[in-house]
Amino acid sequence: MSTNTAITEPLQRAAAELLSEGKVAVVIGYGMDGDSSFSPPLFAREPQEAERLVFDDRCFGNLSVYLSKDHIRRMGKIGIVVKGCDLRAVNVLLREHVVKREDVVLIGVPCAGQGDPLLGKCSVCEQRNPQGCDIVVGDPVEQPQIDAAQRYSEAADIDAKSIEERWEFWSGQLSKCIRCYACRNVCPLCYCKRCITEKTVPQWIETSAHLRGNIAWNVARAFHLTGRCVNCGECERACPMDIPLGAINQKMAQLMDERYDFQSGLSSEDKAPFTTFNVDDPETGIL
Amino acid sequence: MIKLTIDGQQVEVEPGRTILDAAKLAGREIPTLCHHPAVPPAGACRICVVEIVAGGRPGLVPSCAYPAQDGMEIQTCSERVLQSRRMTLQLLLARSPGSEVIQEMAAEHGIKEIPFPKQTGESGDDCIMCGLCVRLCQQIVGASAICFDGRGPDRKVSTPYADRSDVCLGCGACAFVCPTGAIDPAEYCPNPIEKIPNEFNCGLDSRTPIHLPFPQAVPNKPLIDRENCIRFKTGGCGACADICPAGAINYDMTDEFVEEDVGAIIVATGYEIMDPSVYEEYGYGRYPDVVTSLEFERMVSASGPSNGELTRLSNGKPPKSIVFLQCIGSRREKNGKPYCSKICCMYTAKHTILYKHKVHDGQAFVFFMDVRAGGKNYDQFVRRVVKEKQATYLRGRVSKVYARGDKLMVRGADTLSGTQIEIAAEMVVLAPALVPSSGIRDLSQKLRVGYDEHGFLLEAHPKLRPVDTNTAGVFLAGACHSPKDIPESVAQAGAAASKALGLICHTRLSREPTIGIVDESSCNGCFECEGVCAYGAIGPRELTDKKGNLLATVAFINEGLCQGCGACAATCRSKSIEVQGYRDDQLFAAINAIHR
Amino acid sequence: MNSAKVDEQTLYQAATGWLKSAVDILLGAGVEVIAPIETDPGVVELAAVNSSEAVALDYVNARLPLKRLLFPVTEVLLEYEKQSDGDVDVKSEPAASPKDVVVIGARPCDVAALEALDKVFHWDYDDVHYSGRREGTTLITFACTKPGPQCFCTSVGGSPHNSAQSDVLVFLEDDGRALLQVCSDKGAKFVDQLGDVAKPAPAGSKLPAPPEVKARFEPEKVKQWLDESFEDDFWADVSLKCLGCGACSYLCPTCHCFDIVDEANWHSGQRRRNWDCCSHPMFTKHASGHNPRPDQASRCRQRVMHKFKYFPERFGQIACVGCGRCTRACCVGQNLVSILTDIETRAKGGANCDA
Amino acid sequence: MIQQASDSTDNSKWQPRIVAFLCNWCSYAGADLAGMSRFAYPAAIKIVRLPCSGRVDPMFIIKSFEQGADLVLVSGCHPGDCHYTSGNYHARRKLLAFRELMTFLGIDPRRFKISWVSAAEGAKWSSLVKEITAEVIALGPFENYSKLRAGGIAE
Repeated sequence: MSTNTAITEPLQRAAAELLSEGKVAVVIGYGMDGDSSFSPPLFAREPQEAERLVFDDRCFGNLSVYLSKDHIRRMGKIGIVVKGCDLRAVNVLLREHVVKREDVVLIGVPCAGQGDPLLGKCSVCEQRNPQGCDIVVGDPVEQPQIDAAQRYSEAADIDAKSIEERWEFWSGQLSKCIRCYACRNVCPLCYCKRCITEKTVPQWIETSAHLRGNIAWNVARAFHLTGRCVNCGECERACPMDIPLGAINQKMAQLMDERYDFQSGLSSEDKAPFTTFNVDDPETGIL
Repeated sequence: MIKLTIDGQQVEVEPGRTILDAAKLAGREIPTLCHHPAVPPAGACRICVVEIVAGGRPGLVPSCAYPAQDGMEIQTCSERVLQSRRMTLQLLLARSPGSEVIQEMAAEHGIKEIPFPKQTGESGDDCIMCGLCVRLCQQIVGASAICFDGRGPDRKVSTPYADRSDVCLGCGACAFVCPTGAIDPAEYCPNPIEKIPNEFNCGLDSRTPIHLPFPQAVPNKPLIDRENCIRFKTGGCGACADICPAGAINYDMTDEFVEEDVGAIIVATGYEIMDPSVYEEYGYGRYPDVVTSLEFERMVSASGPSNGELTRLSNGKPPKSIVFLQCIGSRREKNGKPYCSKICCMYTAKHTILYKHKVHDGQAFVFFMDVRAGGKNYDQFVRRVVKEKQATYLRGRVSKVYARGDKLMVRGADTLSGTQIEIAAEMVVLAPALVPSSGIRDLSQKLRVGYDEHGFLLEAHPKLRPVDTNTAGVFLAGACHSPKDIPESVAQAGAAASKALGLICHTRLSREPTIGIVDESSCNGCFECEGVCAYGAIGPRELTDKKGNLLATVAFINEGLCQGCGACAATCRSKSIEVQGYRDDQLFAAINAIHR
Repeated sequence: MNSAKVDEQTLYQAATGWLKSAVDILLGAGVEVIAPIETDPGVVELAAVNSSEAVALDYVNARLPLKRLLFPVTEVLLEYEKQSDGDVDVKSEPAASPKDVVVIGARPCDVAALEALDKVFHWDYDDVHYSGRREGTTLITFACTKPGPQCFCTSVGGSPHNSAQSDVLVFLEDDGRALLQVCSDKGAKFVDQLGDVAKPAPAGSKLPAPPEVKARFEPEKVKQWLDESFEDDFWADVSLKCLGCGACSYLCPTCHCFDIVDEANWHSGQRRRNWDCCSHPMFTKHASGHNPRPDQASRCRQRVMHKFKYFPERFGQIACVGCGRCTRACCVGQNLVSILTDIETRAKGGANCDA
Repeated sequence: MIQQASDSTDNSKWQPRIVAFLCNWCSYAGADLAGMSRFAYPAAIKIVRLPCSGRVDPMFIIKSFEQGADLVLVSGCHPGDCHYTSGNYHARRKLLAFRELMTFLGIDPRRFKISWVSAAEGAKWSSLVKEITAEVIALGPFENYSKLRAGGIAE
């Protein structure tokens, strides 16, 4: 663990300035927590609280999840610390009218990657330097060229299996699911006022934690994120049962990339692949 | 206005008009050769001379070029005038002894012999050197492709250096105006002169760029074919606008999109016939005397290309024997259309009668599969044709049509007598299958009306709703729906009109209730539904509390625009949109019920 | 719960290899054996075993608590089916299988948590599903040797050597031998079954000293403050980062809330009981749409209040055994211990929380 | 459910069940035409009528499998012919993605078919149903799901 002072200090200054000038009501960032193995979210509401903001290589969380939370929005205008990858989620939220651009101040932090060793998603990160933020603190970091084939390596491991092996693998993994919905609740894009599992008439998804219900839930979750998921990996990080949810999301992202040349969250203007079409879209496999 | 007297008759003309114009108004005919109303006059041929007897400088003047003046007194047939014309005609006859126009005109003027030697061979041709074509090409067409060349006896109309002209458009206007038919633009034009085929007559004759689309067209007004009109090609000409007394021609008019808000649409796009040349065995396209029934229809029509005279296209003689072949492409599973084209049996029976009207001593044969004469008095009509020996009906199909000498040998089977038959015919008429108009698929996709594999539009129900389509407000009439004859088309058109009136005569629109509704309590307001709505039926709606504070912006479905497809419902992740009649709980129950 | 007070008569000594023998004997007797096994890399779960080979000994705690064996994530309460005559045939699921189960290797905190569950499930109504399983289960607990950094059992009245609810508490020794402390009749029966493998420990045998788990707060002080602080702003501050993901509750060995659902099709169905969680907004949402706990603050408060105020008031004990799973599982670093120490500070007149 | 579960395990009694979601304007009308034209096809197929293939939510398909479908078919208008202009284009993207998701999760993609059948294609409908019925008979009961039918957590 190492605090990145080149970012932390200007970050603290910028946050204190925003708060003292009244430009935002709260700055959502990362703070130090002695007990925790990572830097958890921190809400600075007074200029002096900005001193507790940090940026280091343990800032795993995607803070954009808070943008849709009522108790945070009620505070007023939000300043939020975003890494390049988090910004992709913010873009989706902007596109889906969850948050208005004028209601949020984006404080971008260049990020050379999180975790030691580097998280898988960070080693193939193509957004190390956030674009389009209101403020960027610290100097840009080097952006390595990423081969498109590297983007979806987690999915590739499972793709290599036969259909029976995959069933074996996933029925084992999904059997573990205890239906706590942590994956949903930490997902910045699962902001539904009423989740499909909570709709009881009709109850499309059985809420019991048996494989049948677990498949239905995980299929719905994956499908609702198709073309939207920015592969921040929070669902997998939150899963108390260590189910490799990221691989499913990655597979669907790969599909959207390959079929429709679409990567979610690169801009807030793009149309999501399921809200548009091309007359000559691929149609292999239709009778 | 200018007042003058012509042959004792008072006329009034506008200033600038010629004596010839005034004479026309007075109903006096003056012969002309070098005159054309669209071309500025030259007074070159001097056939149109008249005598000014008072009100001007007395003497002979060319009426086509001489302006009418107030108080003039004109004689068009005085002895002096006639003497002058006779002399002119004698000279013209000497120059162009072969010209029928000149011969006729000379005969009208009582000229039998001429005192001058008649020119023959190269030095004498039909050209009377009036220069009308040259003036036209320069001043009207604007091409200046032709001019006078040489002097004295060598003078002639030609191109510079007598080469093929680079600037000749091949428009043919020179030939059109030439009084003696002496000029052939093919001699000057660098490109082959293409005639514009007359579409209505199946290309059996040609038409001008400005033309009536077909007799009894509605509106019955000429139109200009931009592709071929000199005005549009070069900016020259404009003769039609000069001539049109009503000033109705406006070259600035362009095609335009006309948008109308309508409450109903009736599709009546009709049919076309399929091209029978795909069946090589019948020789269509290879032998000129193998024609389609539509071509035959035009050939025997009084308003057709041959003014109703039925002649063979190969040699211009009337066909003494004719064979009609039925079901060309119809009722043919392979390489054809499996359906019956329905109208051919009846029109062929009619054609045999028309043929006998044209060629009394001709012999007609009909090869048929079945005679399908279902309709009021139809069967009686066909039986009459057979009984009255208008035609010999042979049940069977033709395997081959081939040429032998100037005849077409039609080889076929007569399945009733069980014999092979070969008929030496002078004309063969094919009855090709009816197909929907080209472009029907584009139209149906625009109107969201289904079509079958052949392109015929689909009715909402084959028995119960044969005039409606599945798209509310769109109705079908005629052969766009299936092959139909006139009474059937008229009946369906009447029904479609009634259906349309029934729809639009109400002040309120009633419609299916199966449309989308939004659950505002759970809508996230992401508006992905808006993105998939093909009708623009979804928009934002602001929810406020009693004090007017904005609580949320949610989706709102306009029930007048929504068609109930449910794309929004499938896109809504929070399941906040339901399609009434296809609600989630209903579909859930349907899925459950399947597995009971 | 002090290991020094153990009656020496109940102490047995087991030789190296005792675990294998025990598993073999139990399996041979047709008993289902549950033991810690490594299911995913670095992850230990209590699960049925066929031999002692897979049993993991070096672990802090199982990912899911022991409660799931007695109170499963989902269980069928009854089944129903429409008959051809239109009547509905209802079948209650038989009370948990009569098969005997021996759980070897749960941690003392997980086992102690059953005390809270026993009280809930036998309170005003005897839950046959739970108690049937509970009766048939023998708990052979492994005393903790290496508590994790998030463990705080000593703050809530527990200890790494807590024998509460255990039938036998096992002290593993490095050389493969073990001391077995029999705590109940079931425990005695288990030791009997082992035969020669376990012999009474020589007189004067000493139990090892428990590893240190530092006490972090005093629950009584916490309750004092809770009694007066239902409306305190503290709850809003402390819950700011909580996403209500529920991982803490689902992994908690004492959390016992459930939801009952019917899963049915056209002709038949099941009524099931599934784990639920007070962190979820839906937990308290009424059919009318009204939610008495409308925000995360009130839900966070409920979780703390229930464990440290309501449950003690009703049952005389804290509904927390200090296993630390909630803190380990939280993806936003919400730390129950720091919340409780904050509360204690406030109780003592201090201020400011760590939001 | 108890009865059903035992049915599904008894292969001798097994009859394939195909659930078909058809759009109202093309495929449903095509199936109707097949009936009117007296084209016979296997009765294993059970039809749920929808306004448009664009109305199909993947949950319909999952629920059908849960309820015992051995094969699910979604059929709509040919591209370009949608009564609602673009519903089938949206369906095409979603349903093909859904099939990829199934494939990735190891849920046999051969159990989910997509087709375009127009209102004029009664004969195509008939032959399509024959074809997929033969295929599902060859595949046998959908074991992945029939095993899950009784429910219960995997320990």
